[in-house]
Amino acid sequence: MTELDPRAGEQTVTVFERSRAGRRAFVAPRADVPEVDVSELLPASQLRERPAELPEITEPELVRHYVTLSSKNFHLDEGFYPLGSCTMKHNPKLHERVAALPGHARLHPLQDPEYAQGALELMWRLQDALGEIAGLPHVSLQPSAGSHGELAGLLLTRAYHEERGEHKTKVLTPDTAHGTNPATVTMAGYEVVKVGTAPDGGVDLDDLRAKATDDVACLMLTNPNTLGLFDRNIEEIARIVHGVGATLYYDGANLNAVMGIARPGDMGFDIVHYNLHKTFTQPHGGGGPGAGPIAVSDRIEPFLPSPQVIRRGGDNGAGRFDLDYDRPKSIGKLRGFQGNFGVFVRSYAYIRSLGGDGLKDASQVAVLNANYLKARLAEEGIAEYLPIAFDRTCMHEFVLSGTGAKEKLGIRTVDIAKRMLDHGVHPPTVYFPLLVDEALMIEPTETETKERLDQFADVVRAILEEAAEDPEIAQNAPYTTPVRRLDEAGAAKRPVVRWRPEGE
Amino acid sequence: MTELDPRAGEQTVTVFERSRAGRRAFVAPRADVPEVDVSELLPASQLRERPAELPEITEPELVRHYVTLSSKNFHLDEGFYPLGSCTMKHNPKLHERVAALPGHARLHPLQDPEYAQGALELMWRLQDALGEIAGLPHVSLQPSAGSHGELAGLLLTRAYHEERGEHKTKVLTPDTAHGTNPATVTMAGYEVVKVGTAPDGGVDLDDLRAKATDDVACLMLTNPNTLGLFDRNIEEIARIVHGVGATLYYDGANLNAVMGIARPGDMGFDIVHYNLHKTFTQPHGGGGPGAGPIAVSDRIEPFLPSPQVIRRGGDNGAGRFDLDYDRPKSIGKLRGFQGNFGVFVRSYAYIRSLGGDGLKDASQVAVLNANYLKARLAEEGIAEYLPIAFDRTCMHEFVLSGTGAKEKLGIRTVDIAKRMLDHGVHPPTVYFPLLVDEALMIEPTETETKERLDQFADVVRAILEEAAEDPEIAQNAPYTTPVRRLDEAGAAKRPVVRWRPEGE
Amino acid sequence: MLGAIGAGSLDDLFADVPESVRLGREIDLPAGQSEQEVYDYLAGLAARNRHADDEVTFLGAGMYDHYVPALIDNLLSRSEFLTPYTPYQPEISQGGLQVMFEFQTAISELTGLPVSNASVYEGPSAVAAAGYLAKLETRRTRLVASRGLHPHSRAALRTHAVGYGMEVEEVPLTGEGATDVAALAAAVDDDTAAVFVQQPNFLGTVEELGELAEAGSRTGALVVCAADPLPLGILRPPGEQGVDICVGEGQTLGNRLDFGGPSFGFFAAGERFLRKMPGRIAGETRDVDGKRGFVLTLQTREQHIRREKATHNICTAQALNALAGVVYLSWLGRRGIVELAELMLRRTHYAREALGLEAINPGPVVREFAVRVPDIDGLFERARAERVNPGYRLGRDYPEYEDGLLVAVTERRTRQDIDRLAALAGARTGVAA
Amino acid sequence: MLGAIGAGSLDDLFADVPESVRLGREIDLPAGQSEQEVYDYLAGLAARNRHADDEVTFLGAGMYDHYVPALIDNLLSRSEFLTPYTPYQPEISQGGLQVMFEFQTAISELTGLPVSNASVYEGPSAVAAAGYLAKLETRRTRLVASRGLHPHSRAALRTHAVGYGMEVEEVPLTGEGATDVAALAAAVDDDTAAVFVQQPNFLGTVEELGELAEAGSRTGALVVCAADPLPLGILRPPGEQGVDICVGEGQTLGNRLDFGGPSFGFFAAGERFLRKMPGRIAGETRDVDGKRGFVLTLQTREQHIRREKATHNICTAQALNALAGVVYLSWLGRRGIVELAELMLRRTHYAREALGLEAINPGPVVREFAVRVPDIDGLFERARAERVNPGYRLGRDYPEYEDGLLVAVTERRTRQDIDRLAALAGARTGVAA
Ligand SMILES: Cc1ncc(COP(=O)(O)O)c(C=O)c1O
Ligand SMILES: Cc1ncc(COP(=O)(O)O)c(C=O)c1O
Repeated sequence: MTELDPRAGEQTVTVFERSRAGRRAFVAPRADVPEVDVSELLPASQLRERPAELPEITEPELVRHYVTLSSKNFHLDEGFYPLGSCTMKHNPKLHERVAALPGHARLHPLQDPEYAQGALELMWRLQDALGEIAGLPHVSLQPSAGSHGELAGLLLTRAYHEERGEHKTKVLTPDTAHGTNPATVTMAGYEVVKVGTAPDGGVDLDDLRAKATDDVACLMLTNPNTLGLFDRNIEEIARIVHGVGATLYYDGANLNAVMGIARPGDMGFDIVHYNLHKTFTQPHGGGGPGAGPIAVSDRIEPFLPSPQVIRRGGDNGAGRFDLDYDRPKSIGKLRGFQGNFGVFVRSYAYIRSLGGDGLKDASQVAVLNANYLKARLAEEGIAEYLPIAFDRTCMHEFVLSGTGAKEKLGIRTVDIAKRMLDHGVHPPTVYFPLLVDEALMIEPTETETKERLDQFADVVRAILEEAAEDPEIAQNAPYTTPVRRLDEAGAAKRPVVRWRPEGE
Repeated sequence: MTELDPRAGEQTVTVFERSRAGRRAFVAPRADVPEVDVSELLPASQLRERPAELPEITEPELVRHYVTLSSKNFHLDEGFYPLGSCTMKHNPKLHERVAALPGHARLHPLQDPEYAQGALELMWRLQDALGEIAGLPHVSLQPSAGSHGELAGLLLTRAYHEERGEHKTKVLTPDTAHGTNPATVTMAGYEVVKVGTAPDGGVDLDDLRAKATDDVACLMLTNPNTLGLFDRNIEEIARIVHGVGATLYYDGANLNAVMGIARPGDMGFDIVHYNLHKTFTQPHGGGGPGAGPIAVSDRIEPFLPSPQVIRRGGDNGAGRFDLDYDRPKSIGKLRGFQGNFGVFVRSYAYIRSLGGDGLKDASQVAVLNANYLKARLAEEGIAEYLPIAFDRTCMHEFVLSGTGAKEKLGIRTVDIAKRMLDHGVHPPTVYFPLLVDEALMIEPTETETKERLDQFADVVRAILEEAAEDPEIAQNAPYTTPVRRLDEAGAAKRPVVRWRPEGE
Repeated sequence: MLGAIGAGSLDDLFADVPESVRLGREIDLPAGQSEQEVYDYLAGLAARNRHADDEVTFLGAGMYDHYVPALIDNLLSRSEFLTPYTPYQPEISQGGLQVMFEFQTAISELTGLPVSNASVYEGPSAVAAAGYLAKLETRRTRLVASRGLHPHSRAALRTHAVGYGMEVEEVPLTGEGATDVAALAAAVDDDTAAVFVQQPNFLGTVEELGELAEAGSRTGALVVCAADPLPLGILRPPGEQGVDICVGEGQTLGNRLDFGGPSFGFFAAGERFLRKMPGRIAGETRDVDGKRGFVLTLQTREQHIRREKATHNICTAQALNALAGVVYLSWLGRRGIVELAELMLRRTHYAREALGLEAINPGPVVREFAVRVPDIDGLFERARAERVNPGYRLGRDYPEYEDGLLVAVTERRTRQDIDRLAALAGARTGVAA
Repeated sequence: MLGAIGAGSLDDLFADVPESVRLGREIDLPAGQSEQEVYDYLAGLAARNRHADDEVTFLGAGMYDHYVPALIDNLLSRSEFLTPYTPYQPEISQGGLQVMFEFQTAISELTGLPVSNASVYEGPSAVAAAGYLAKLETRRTRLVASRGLHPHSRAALRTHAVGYGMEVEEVPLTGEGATDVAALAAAVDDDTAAVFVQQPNFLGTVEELGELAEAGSRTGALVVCAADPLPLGILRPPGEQGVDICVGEGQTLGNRLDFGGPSFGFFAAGERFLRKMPGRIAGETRDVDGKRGFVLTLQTREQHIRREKATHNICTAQALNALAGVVYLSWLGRRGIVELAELMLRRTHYAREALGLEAINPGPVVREFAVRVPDIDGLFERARAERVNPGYRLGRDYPEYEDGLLVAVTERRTRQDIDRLAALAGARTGVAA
């Protein structure tokens, strides 16, 4: 067909290349103040000499440019997106509507609290709900995403220990941990110490005991962990960690498995972050925005970031909501203003829509869907090539290993992933966790139907069968996408990270 | 590539086929009144026996279904759409924003005028602006689209003549007229009499004189006409028509050519309809909605539909806007309420954005673009196959004939159109006007850039060159579309106009 | 570009326009404005309207304050649905065409009639279109309409009927606010092309549709029923009760109020009318590769093919609004529409009782009911001051109900809202649960 | 489905969760609600906020009331942009990746620095990220920040610096509200990793950036400039004046106020920092067929590859907000950004004169300026009663400006608005045109 497609060879162009001198979309409002010459108002030293080379383009062409670009994206509203660890659940369209209400979207962050009571009440109620869900009483909504929450958690840990006159230098992370965990440890000024994984996929308790020394400030853990497994020894882990005076930090990226079932606070965690953009539905947005609120126990509370949203006075709606800056022990501000409020609106809409039992349902179905898909992928014709890494009942996600396919079929996990693109499903997270060879990390979420799960299993089977006949098909996939395999090595070797006009 | 595309054979399914018992998107609000049994409230005779078989589907799957469907549409925000007579101009996104303001979108049509002053003022100002643009003082916004405006026009003509005791039975339409014109004539209870076209593409004056008899109620005309030509004899035409006591009706579908240049009222027209969805930017919507306001001269005014939007009292903003139902000679209501208000908001936003000179600019550029594209298509290698039907300076559109291509290359206009689909441009209107053999009616509009026009010319050339080598390529086109040529004859012979469950 | 054309100036391009008809001045309108300024200006106008979130409204009478789910806004804003025109090229219009097909299916399910078109302008002009079909079909000259038919529908029918040369006669309502069956039977004769009724009728009365159809079709007239599609979720479909054509206003299906439009009308009928229907119809077919697809079908009915012999002159219709309709119906779903209609039904009856006023239509009602309000001016004054809109005053359209108030109830009006109106209307208390 | 799994019940699936940590009760939250009810509830909360259309606001101090063109809403609502995650699979993410590349180009143009990443969280944490880069680059221990840097940026810098073990020292402003060059020069020493200034600074003062950079880099410290990207349309780019890293808050570029977020931060720097930048970076490349395409590049900087050796821990960032940013900049275009910035510039100076109050920063200002208001409480009382918001009170952050008011002016504040504020502030008249 390619030979009959006159557009097959078409090259993409950037918006800058669409620029034509003299065109415009923007029209300036009427100049209603004296048109004083700019040079009278600005010092010559600070005057720009030539305009920034932004595109000159009409509105219709601008719209077309971005509409056309957009159509080159695969997206959740198009199909199945089982990207492990990312909880690609459906974001109800209601959330976009309520976030866009002028009372939310057009509210200035420094508006006097007297005139922002609705916003502060929403934040207060969200804090309350999140605290109840995690089983930890004090919540700060400020961190901008999960990794920001992690950083907050370690800064809190540091402040906590410092107040007690304890100087600790190490933070433990399991070898299954997400990359943000060790990266955060370094940014927070600690040294990373890796803890091993036991044959059942949980924390290796012996290794933990060995490494849990007095200079350990914290253990960062997600439970269920990145293998999708609930660590049965969580109470023992908490005992060990607390035994050396360290904090136990909960990476909440996997909270979607356990809402209404078990709470981090009840497991012994001191500090939790939530990825609102995972568990509590955000639109994903191509990689954000999100928010990473944290919840903490009483002993950590004094150190929470400033300001905190509080309710003063009467209990039953009679109270007045306010921002409390009077937090002498606070670690301070992590960012500007009060956090990603627009994200809070959506997540709170979600919590109100589902209610307590709805959240539990969500977790149950997330786990059901994962186990169903795991079962489908454990069928003959698949499991030989893609064995499950740790064969237990999983929680909301599970990890397969592509070793069988590599050895028996000559195709790697990357090839399977690329061939999935032709089938119109998004590949799982690949090559993570590092512990599993040729890993495929699959998280279907609760908003998917059985048909979608079955279709995915069929796709996996078809790819493997096809590879048994001709591995090159997968090795050279994809074929039907706007571009095919890209030269990533070249891109990194000779980085071109901005467009430049010809000749520049 | 098809053999490597695992989705090549995929069949589309309707939303009904996606239904699975027990699923749902909608959740009912809390029942807060007594749950009386329905059978106590409704007579058994009027109780539905089995539910309507609407789909059972979750929100995410519902969104995916329609998002996926949508991506099978070509659309104006994707590319060039020179559909003659349809004025596919860009609809600024601002228009959607202002139409969606709750004060507009959530306003009940029967709201007491006292509480709808903003809406009535907007309508009043739109009437005023439209009247000024067409040069006719009295405007009714009520008709729902152009053809509804035409019907209104003929009903007004009838009322006007009846009041004068004149009984007329015929309406003249040129042979170039759009299909709605003759269809309207019949619906309005008149007989159609066709008037011929002169060699220069205008009305054949001799034929008109011969047919303009005393029993003629009206001549319906668009100027420029559907050939894209301005009728130089318009004044003489008006004289002839008025000479027999008939009204002269202006089909405003082509008003985009002459705003600020010449006004139908000044040309002698008595009644005009506007296609707001052509000249005054609407989002097109897949075939609507639109609106077809009419403007009339003083003598027709008494008969305008009811109610009319009026301003009572003071001139300078001091006035109060109202709906006037007290119109004893009115032809009555054409539809419910006051018309397509949401359409009015958009068109009024457009008029305010452009202003008087901006509207004139728009017409000038529309005409410039058409003539430029005409010139590009008159180049060697194209003109031999697609000669221009009437070779004069055109207005906002022009018509080519595909006879050359048919004779010399063996491909018909339909083949050229279908091959255009592979090139990512929308074909022109084809096989209209009827007068021109194998017609291609091309209207680029003023919101297109020179690059788009050039690209279109290149596409036409490429198709013709390709056909010179192998006409079958065009004859079997398209190749790259979600479906290829469809069996339209079969569809009409054995009509399947709704989905039915298997076995029904 | 002028160079390529061979023109010296823009003016040259307009040489065909005789000097004597040229405007010769600028259009007399305010100067153009920036996006921001136009937005501010129109937002200022909009702020002077009291919209359905600014008050507790019981206003209905043909358009209703239903909750429109957010996904509709999202889907309708997609350029792919928002910016194409009529799907003349089916290969690149399968989205729009399949939507039409699905829409037709949903309307067919609700009305109980086998064929539906893909939309007409709106409700009352759909009624008028049915009149035109009746004329084409029967070649008779009279139309008979119940006074239970929306006043706007009767008005539009009259206006259009003048064109196609027919008279419209009205049949009164009974003392219970239902169409008088005997009077209907008496009104039809051999010249009657069609009878028109509405379900529920304008007062909210659930009509005995089967009896009306029987009486109305006595002499071979077509039976046309205008219906609100939402209550059809629980009401026996017109198609099961002898109705030939069911038309209606689609605003209640996921469309905005928009001060009256755009919304959509629907038009469903018996199989035998298929080739006489107005407007676009999508049909299923196959492409050259055997792939399922959809096309505009039976176009030989339409103006662009049949011109003066077309079955209607409609061209641009309401595709985008009809899309909202079918998405809304899919959102509600098979069970949801029943739940929603039942909620409306119960609240309607609750409200009628709560108000404690003399009912004009004391029998079964759904979504709306009419009462006599002794001091109706006083009620409006009190209520409006409190930002409550009691409903529609019947006086203008029905002199016989001078003090009549038509009260509409949707899923947006809670019991609390209803009790508030009842209190304003002077009811002693609400109704016991 | 349970059958296929071989589980008897949903509970079986949670067998790994020890009884002792099970919740054993329902989550204590209100019951779930329908879409309509949640909408009504949240709309009710929203109505209790006084938003930027409810008053004439001169509030800025880091986020500004700019007009966001309608096309941004439309594009951002497209599922194709709204619902994918980070473009890990470039073949099906070219839309998002190219947007990043275009964003980087636009930021690079504005800042005059050759490399930009594809966004960080927001302004103040971008400042903190620059501090971390300075630490990685210089291995020094001190950071020096002008008091002209946004108080939130200074606070975030301090908070983060505790983590990476650095101290932050502040440099005062002159009596004219500009960074004290001499004090800056004096503050840097061989331990100084970076100096931080802001353009325009928090008070709206246009800083002498070149002089600051020269003084600040005296001992080899990196020069970090936080900038508002909109005035950069007319201001000399930081990259041309010795600045190493330019970061900032992107809300002013087509993003909503959103009570403070989400917006985006940007991060641009000299070529030599490319492999130390935080966050995602898109790079241009070719596919196997030679087709132009884009990928996430230099990922060896990032946490998912480099883990504890990563240059930052950021993962989820602000792709959607950055999209709004680049669409906004393209909408403004090459000339539009100049026109807009000049309009702001003129209105800012007009407003300062119109107010007729003692200026804290009497020199060149853009978009914002600070004045002393003798009876500032009184002004706020009078103004708020009339739905005018005079601006930001400096007292909390700057005890030295206890009676200080920071007044922000955008293209949305007309001369009429400004004159109104002036009248409230007791100015005799407006300024002559
Ligand atoms: C297990 C885990 N932890 C932490 C993170 C970091 O969260 P964020 O992307 O919100 O910074 C992620 C995100 O992918 C994750 O999957
Ligand atoms: C010349 C002409 N007249 C009339 C019409 C009918 O207008 P509408 O589609 O608005 O009913 C059209 C629409 O295509 C047209 O092109």
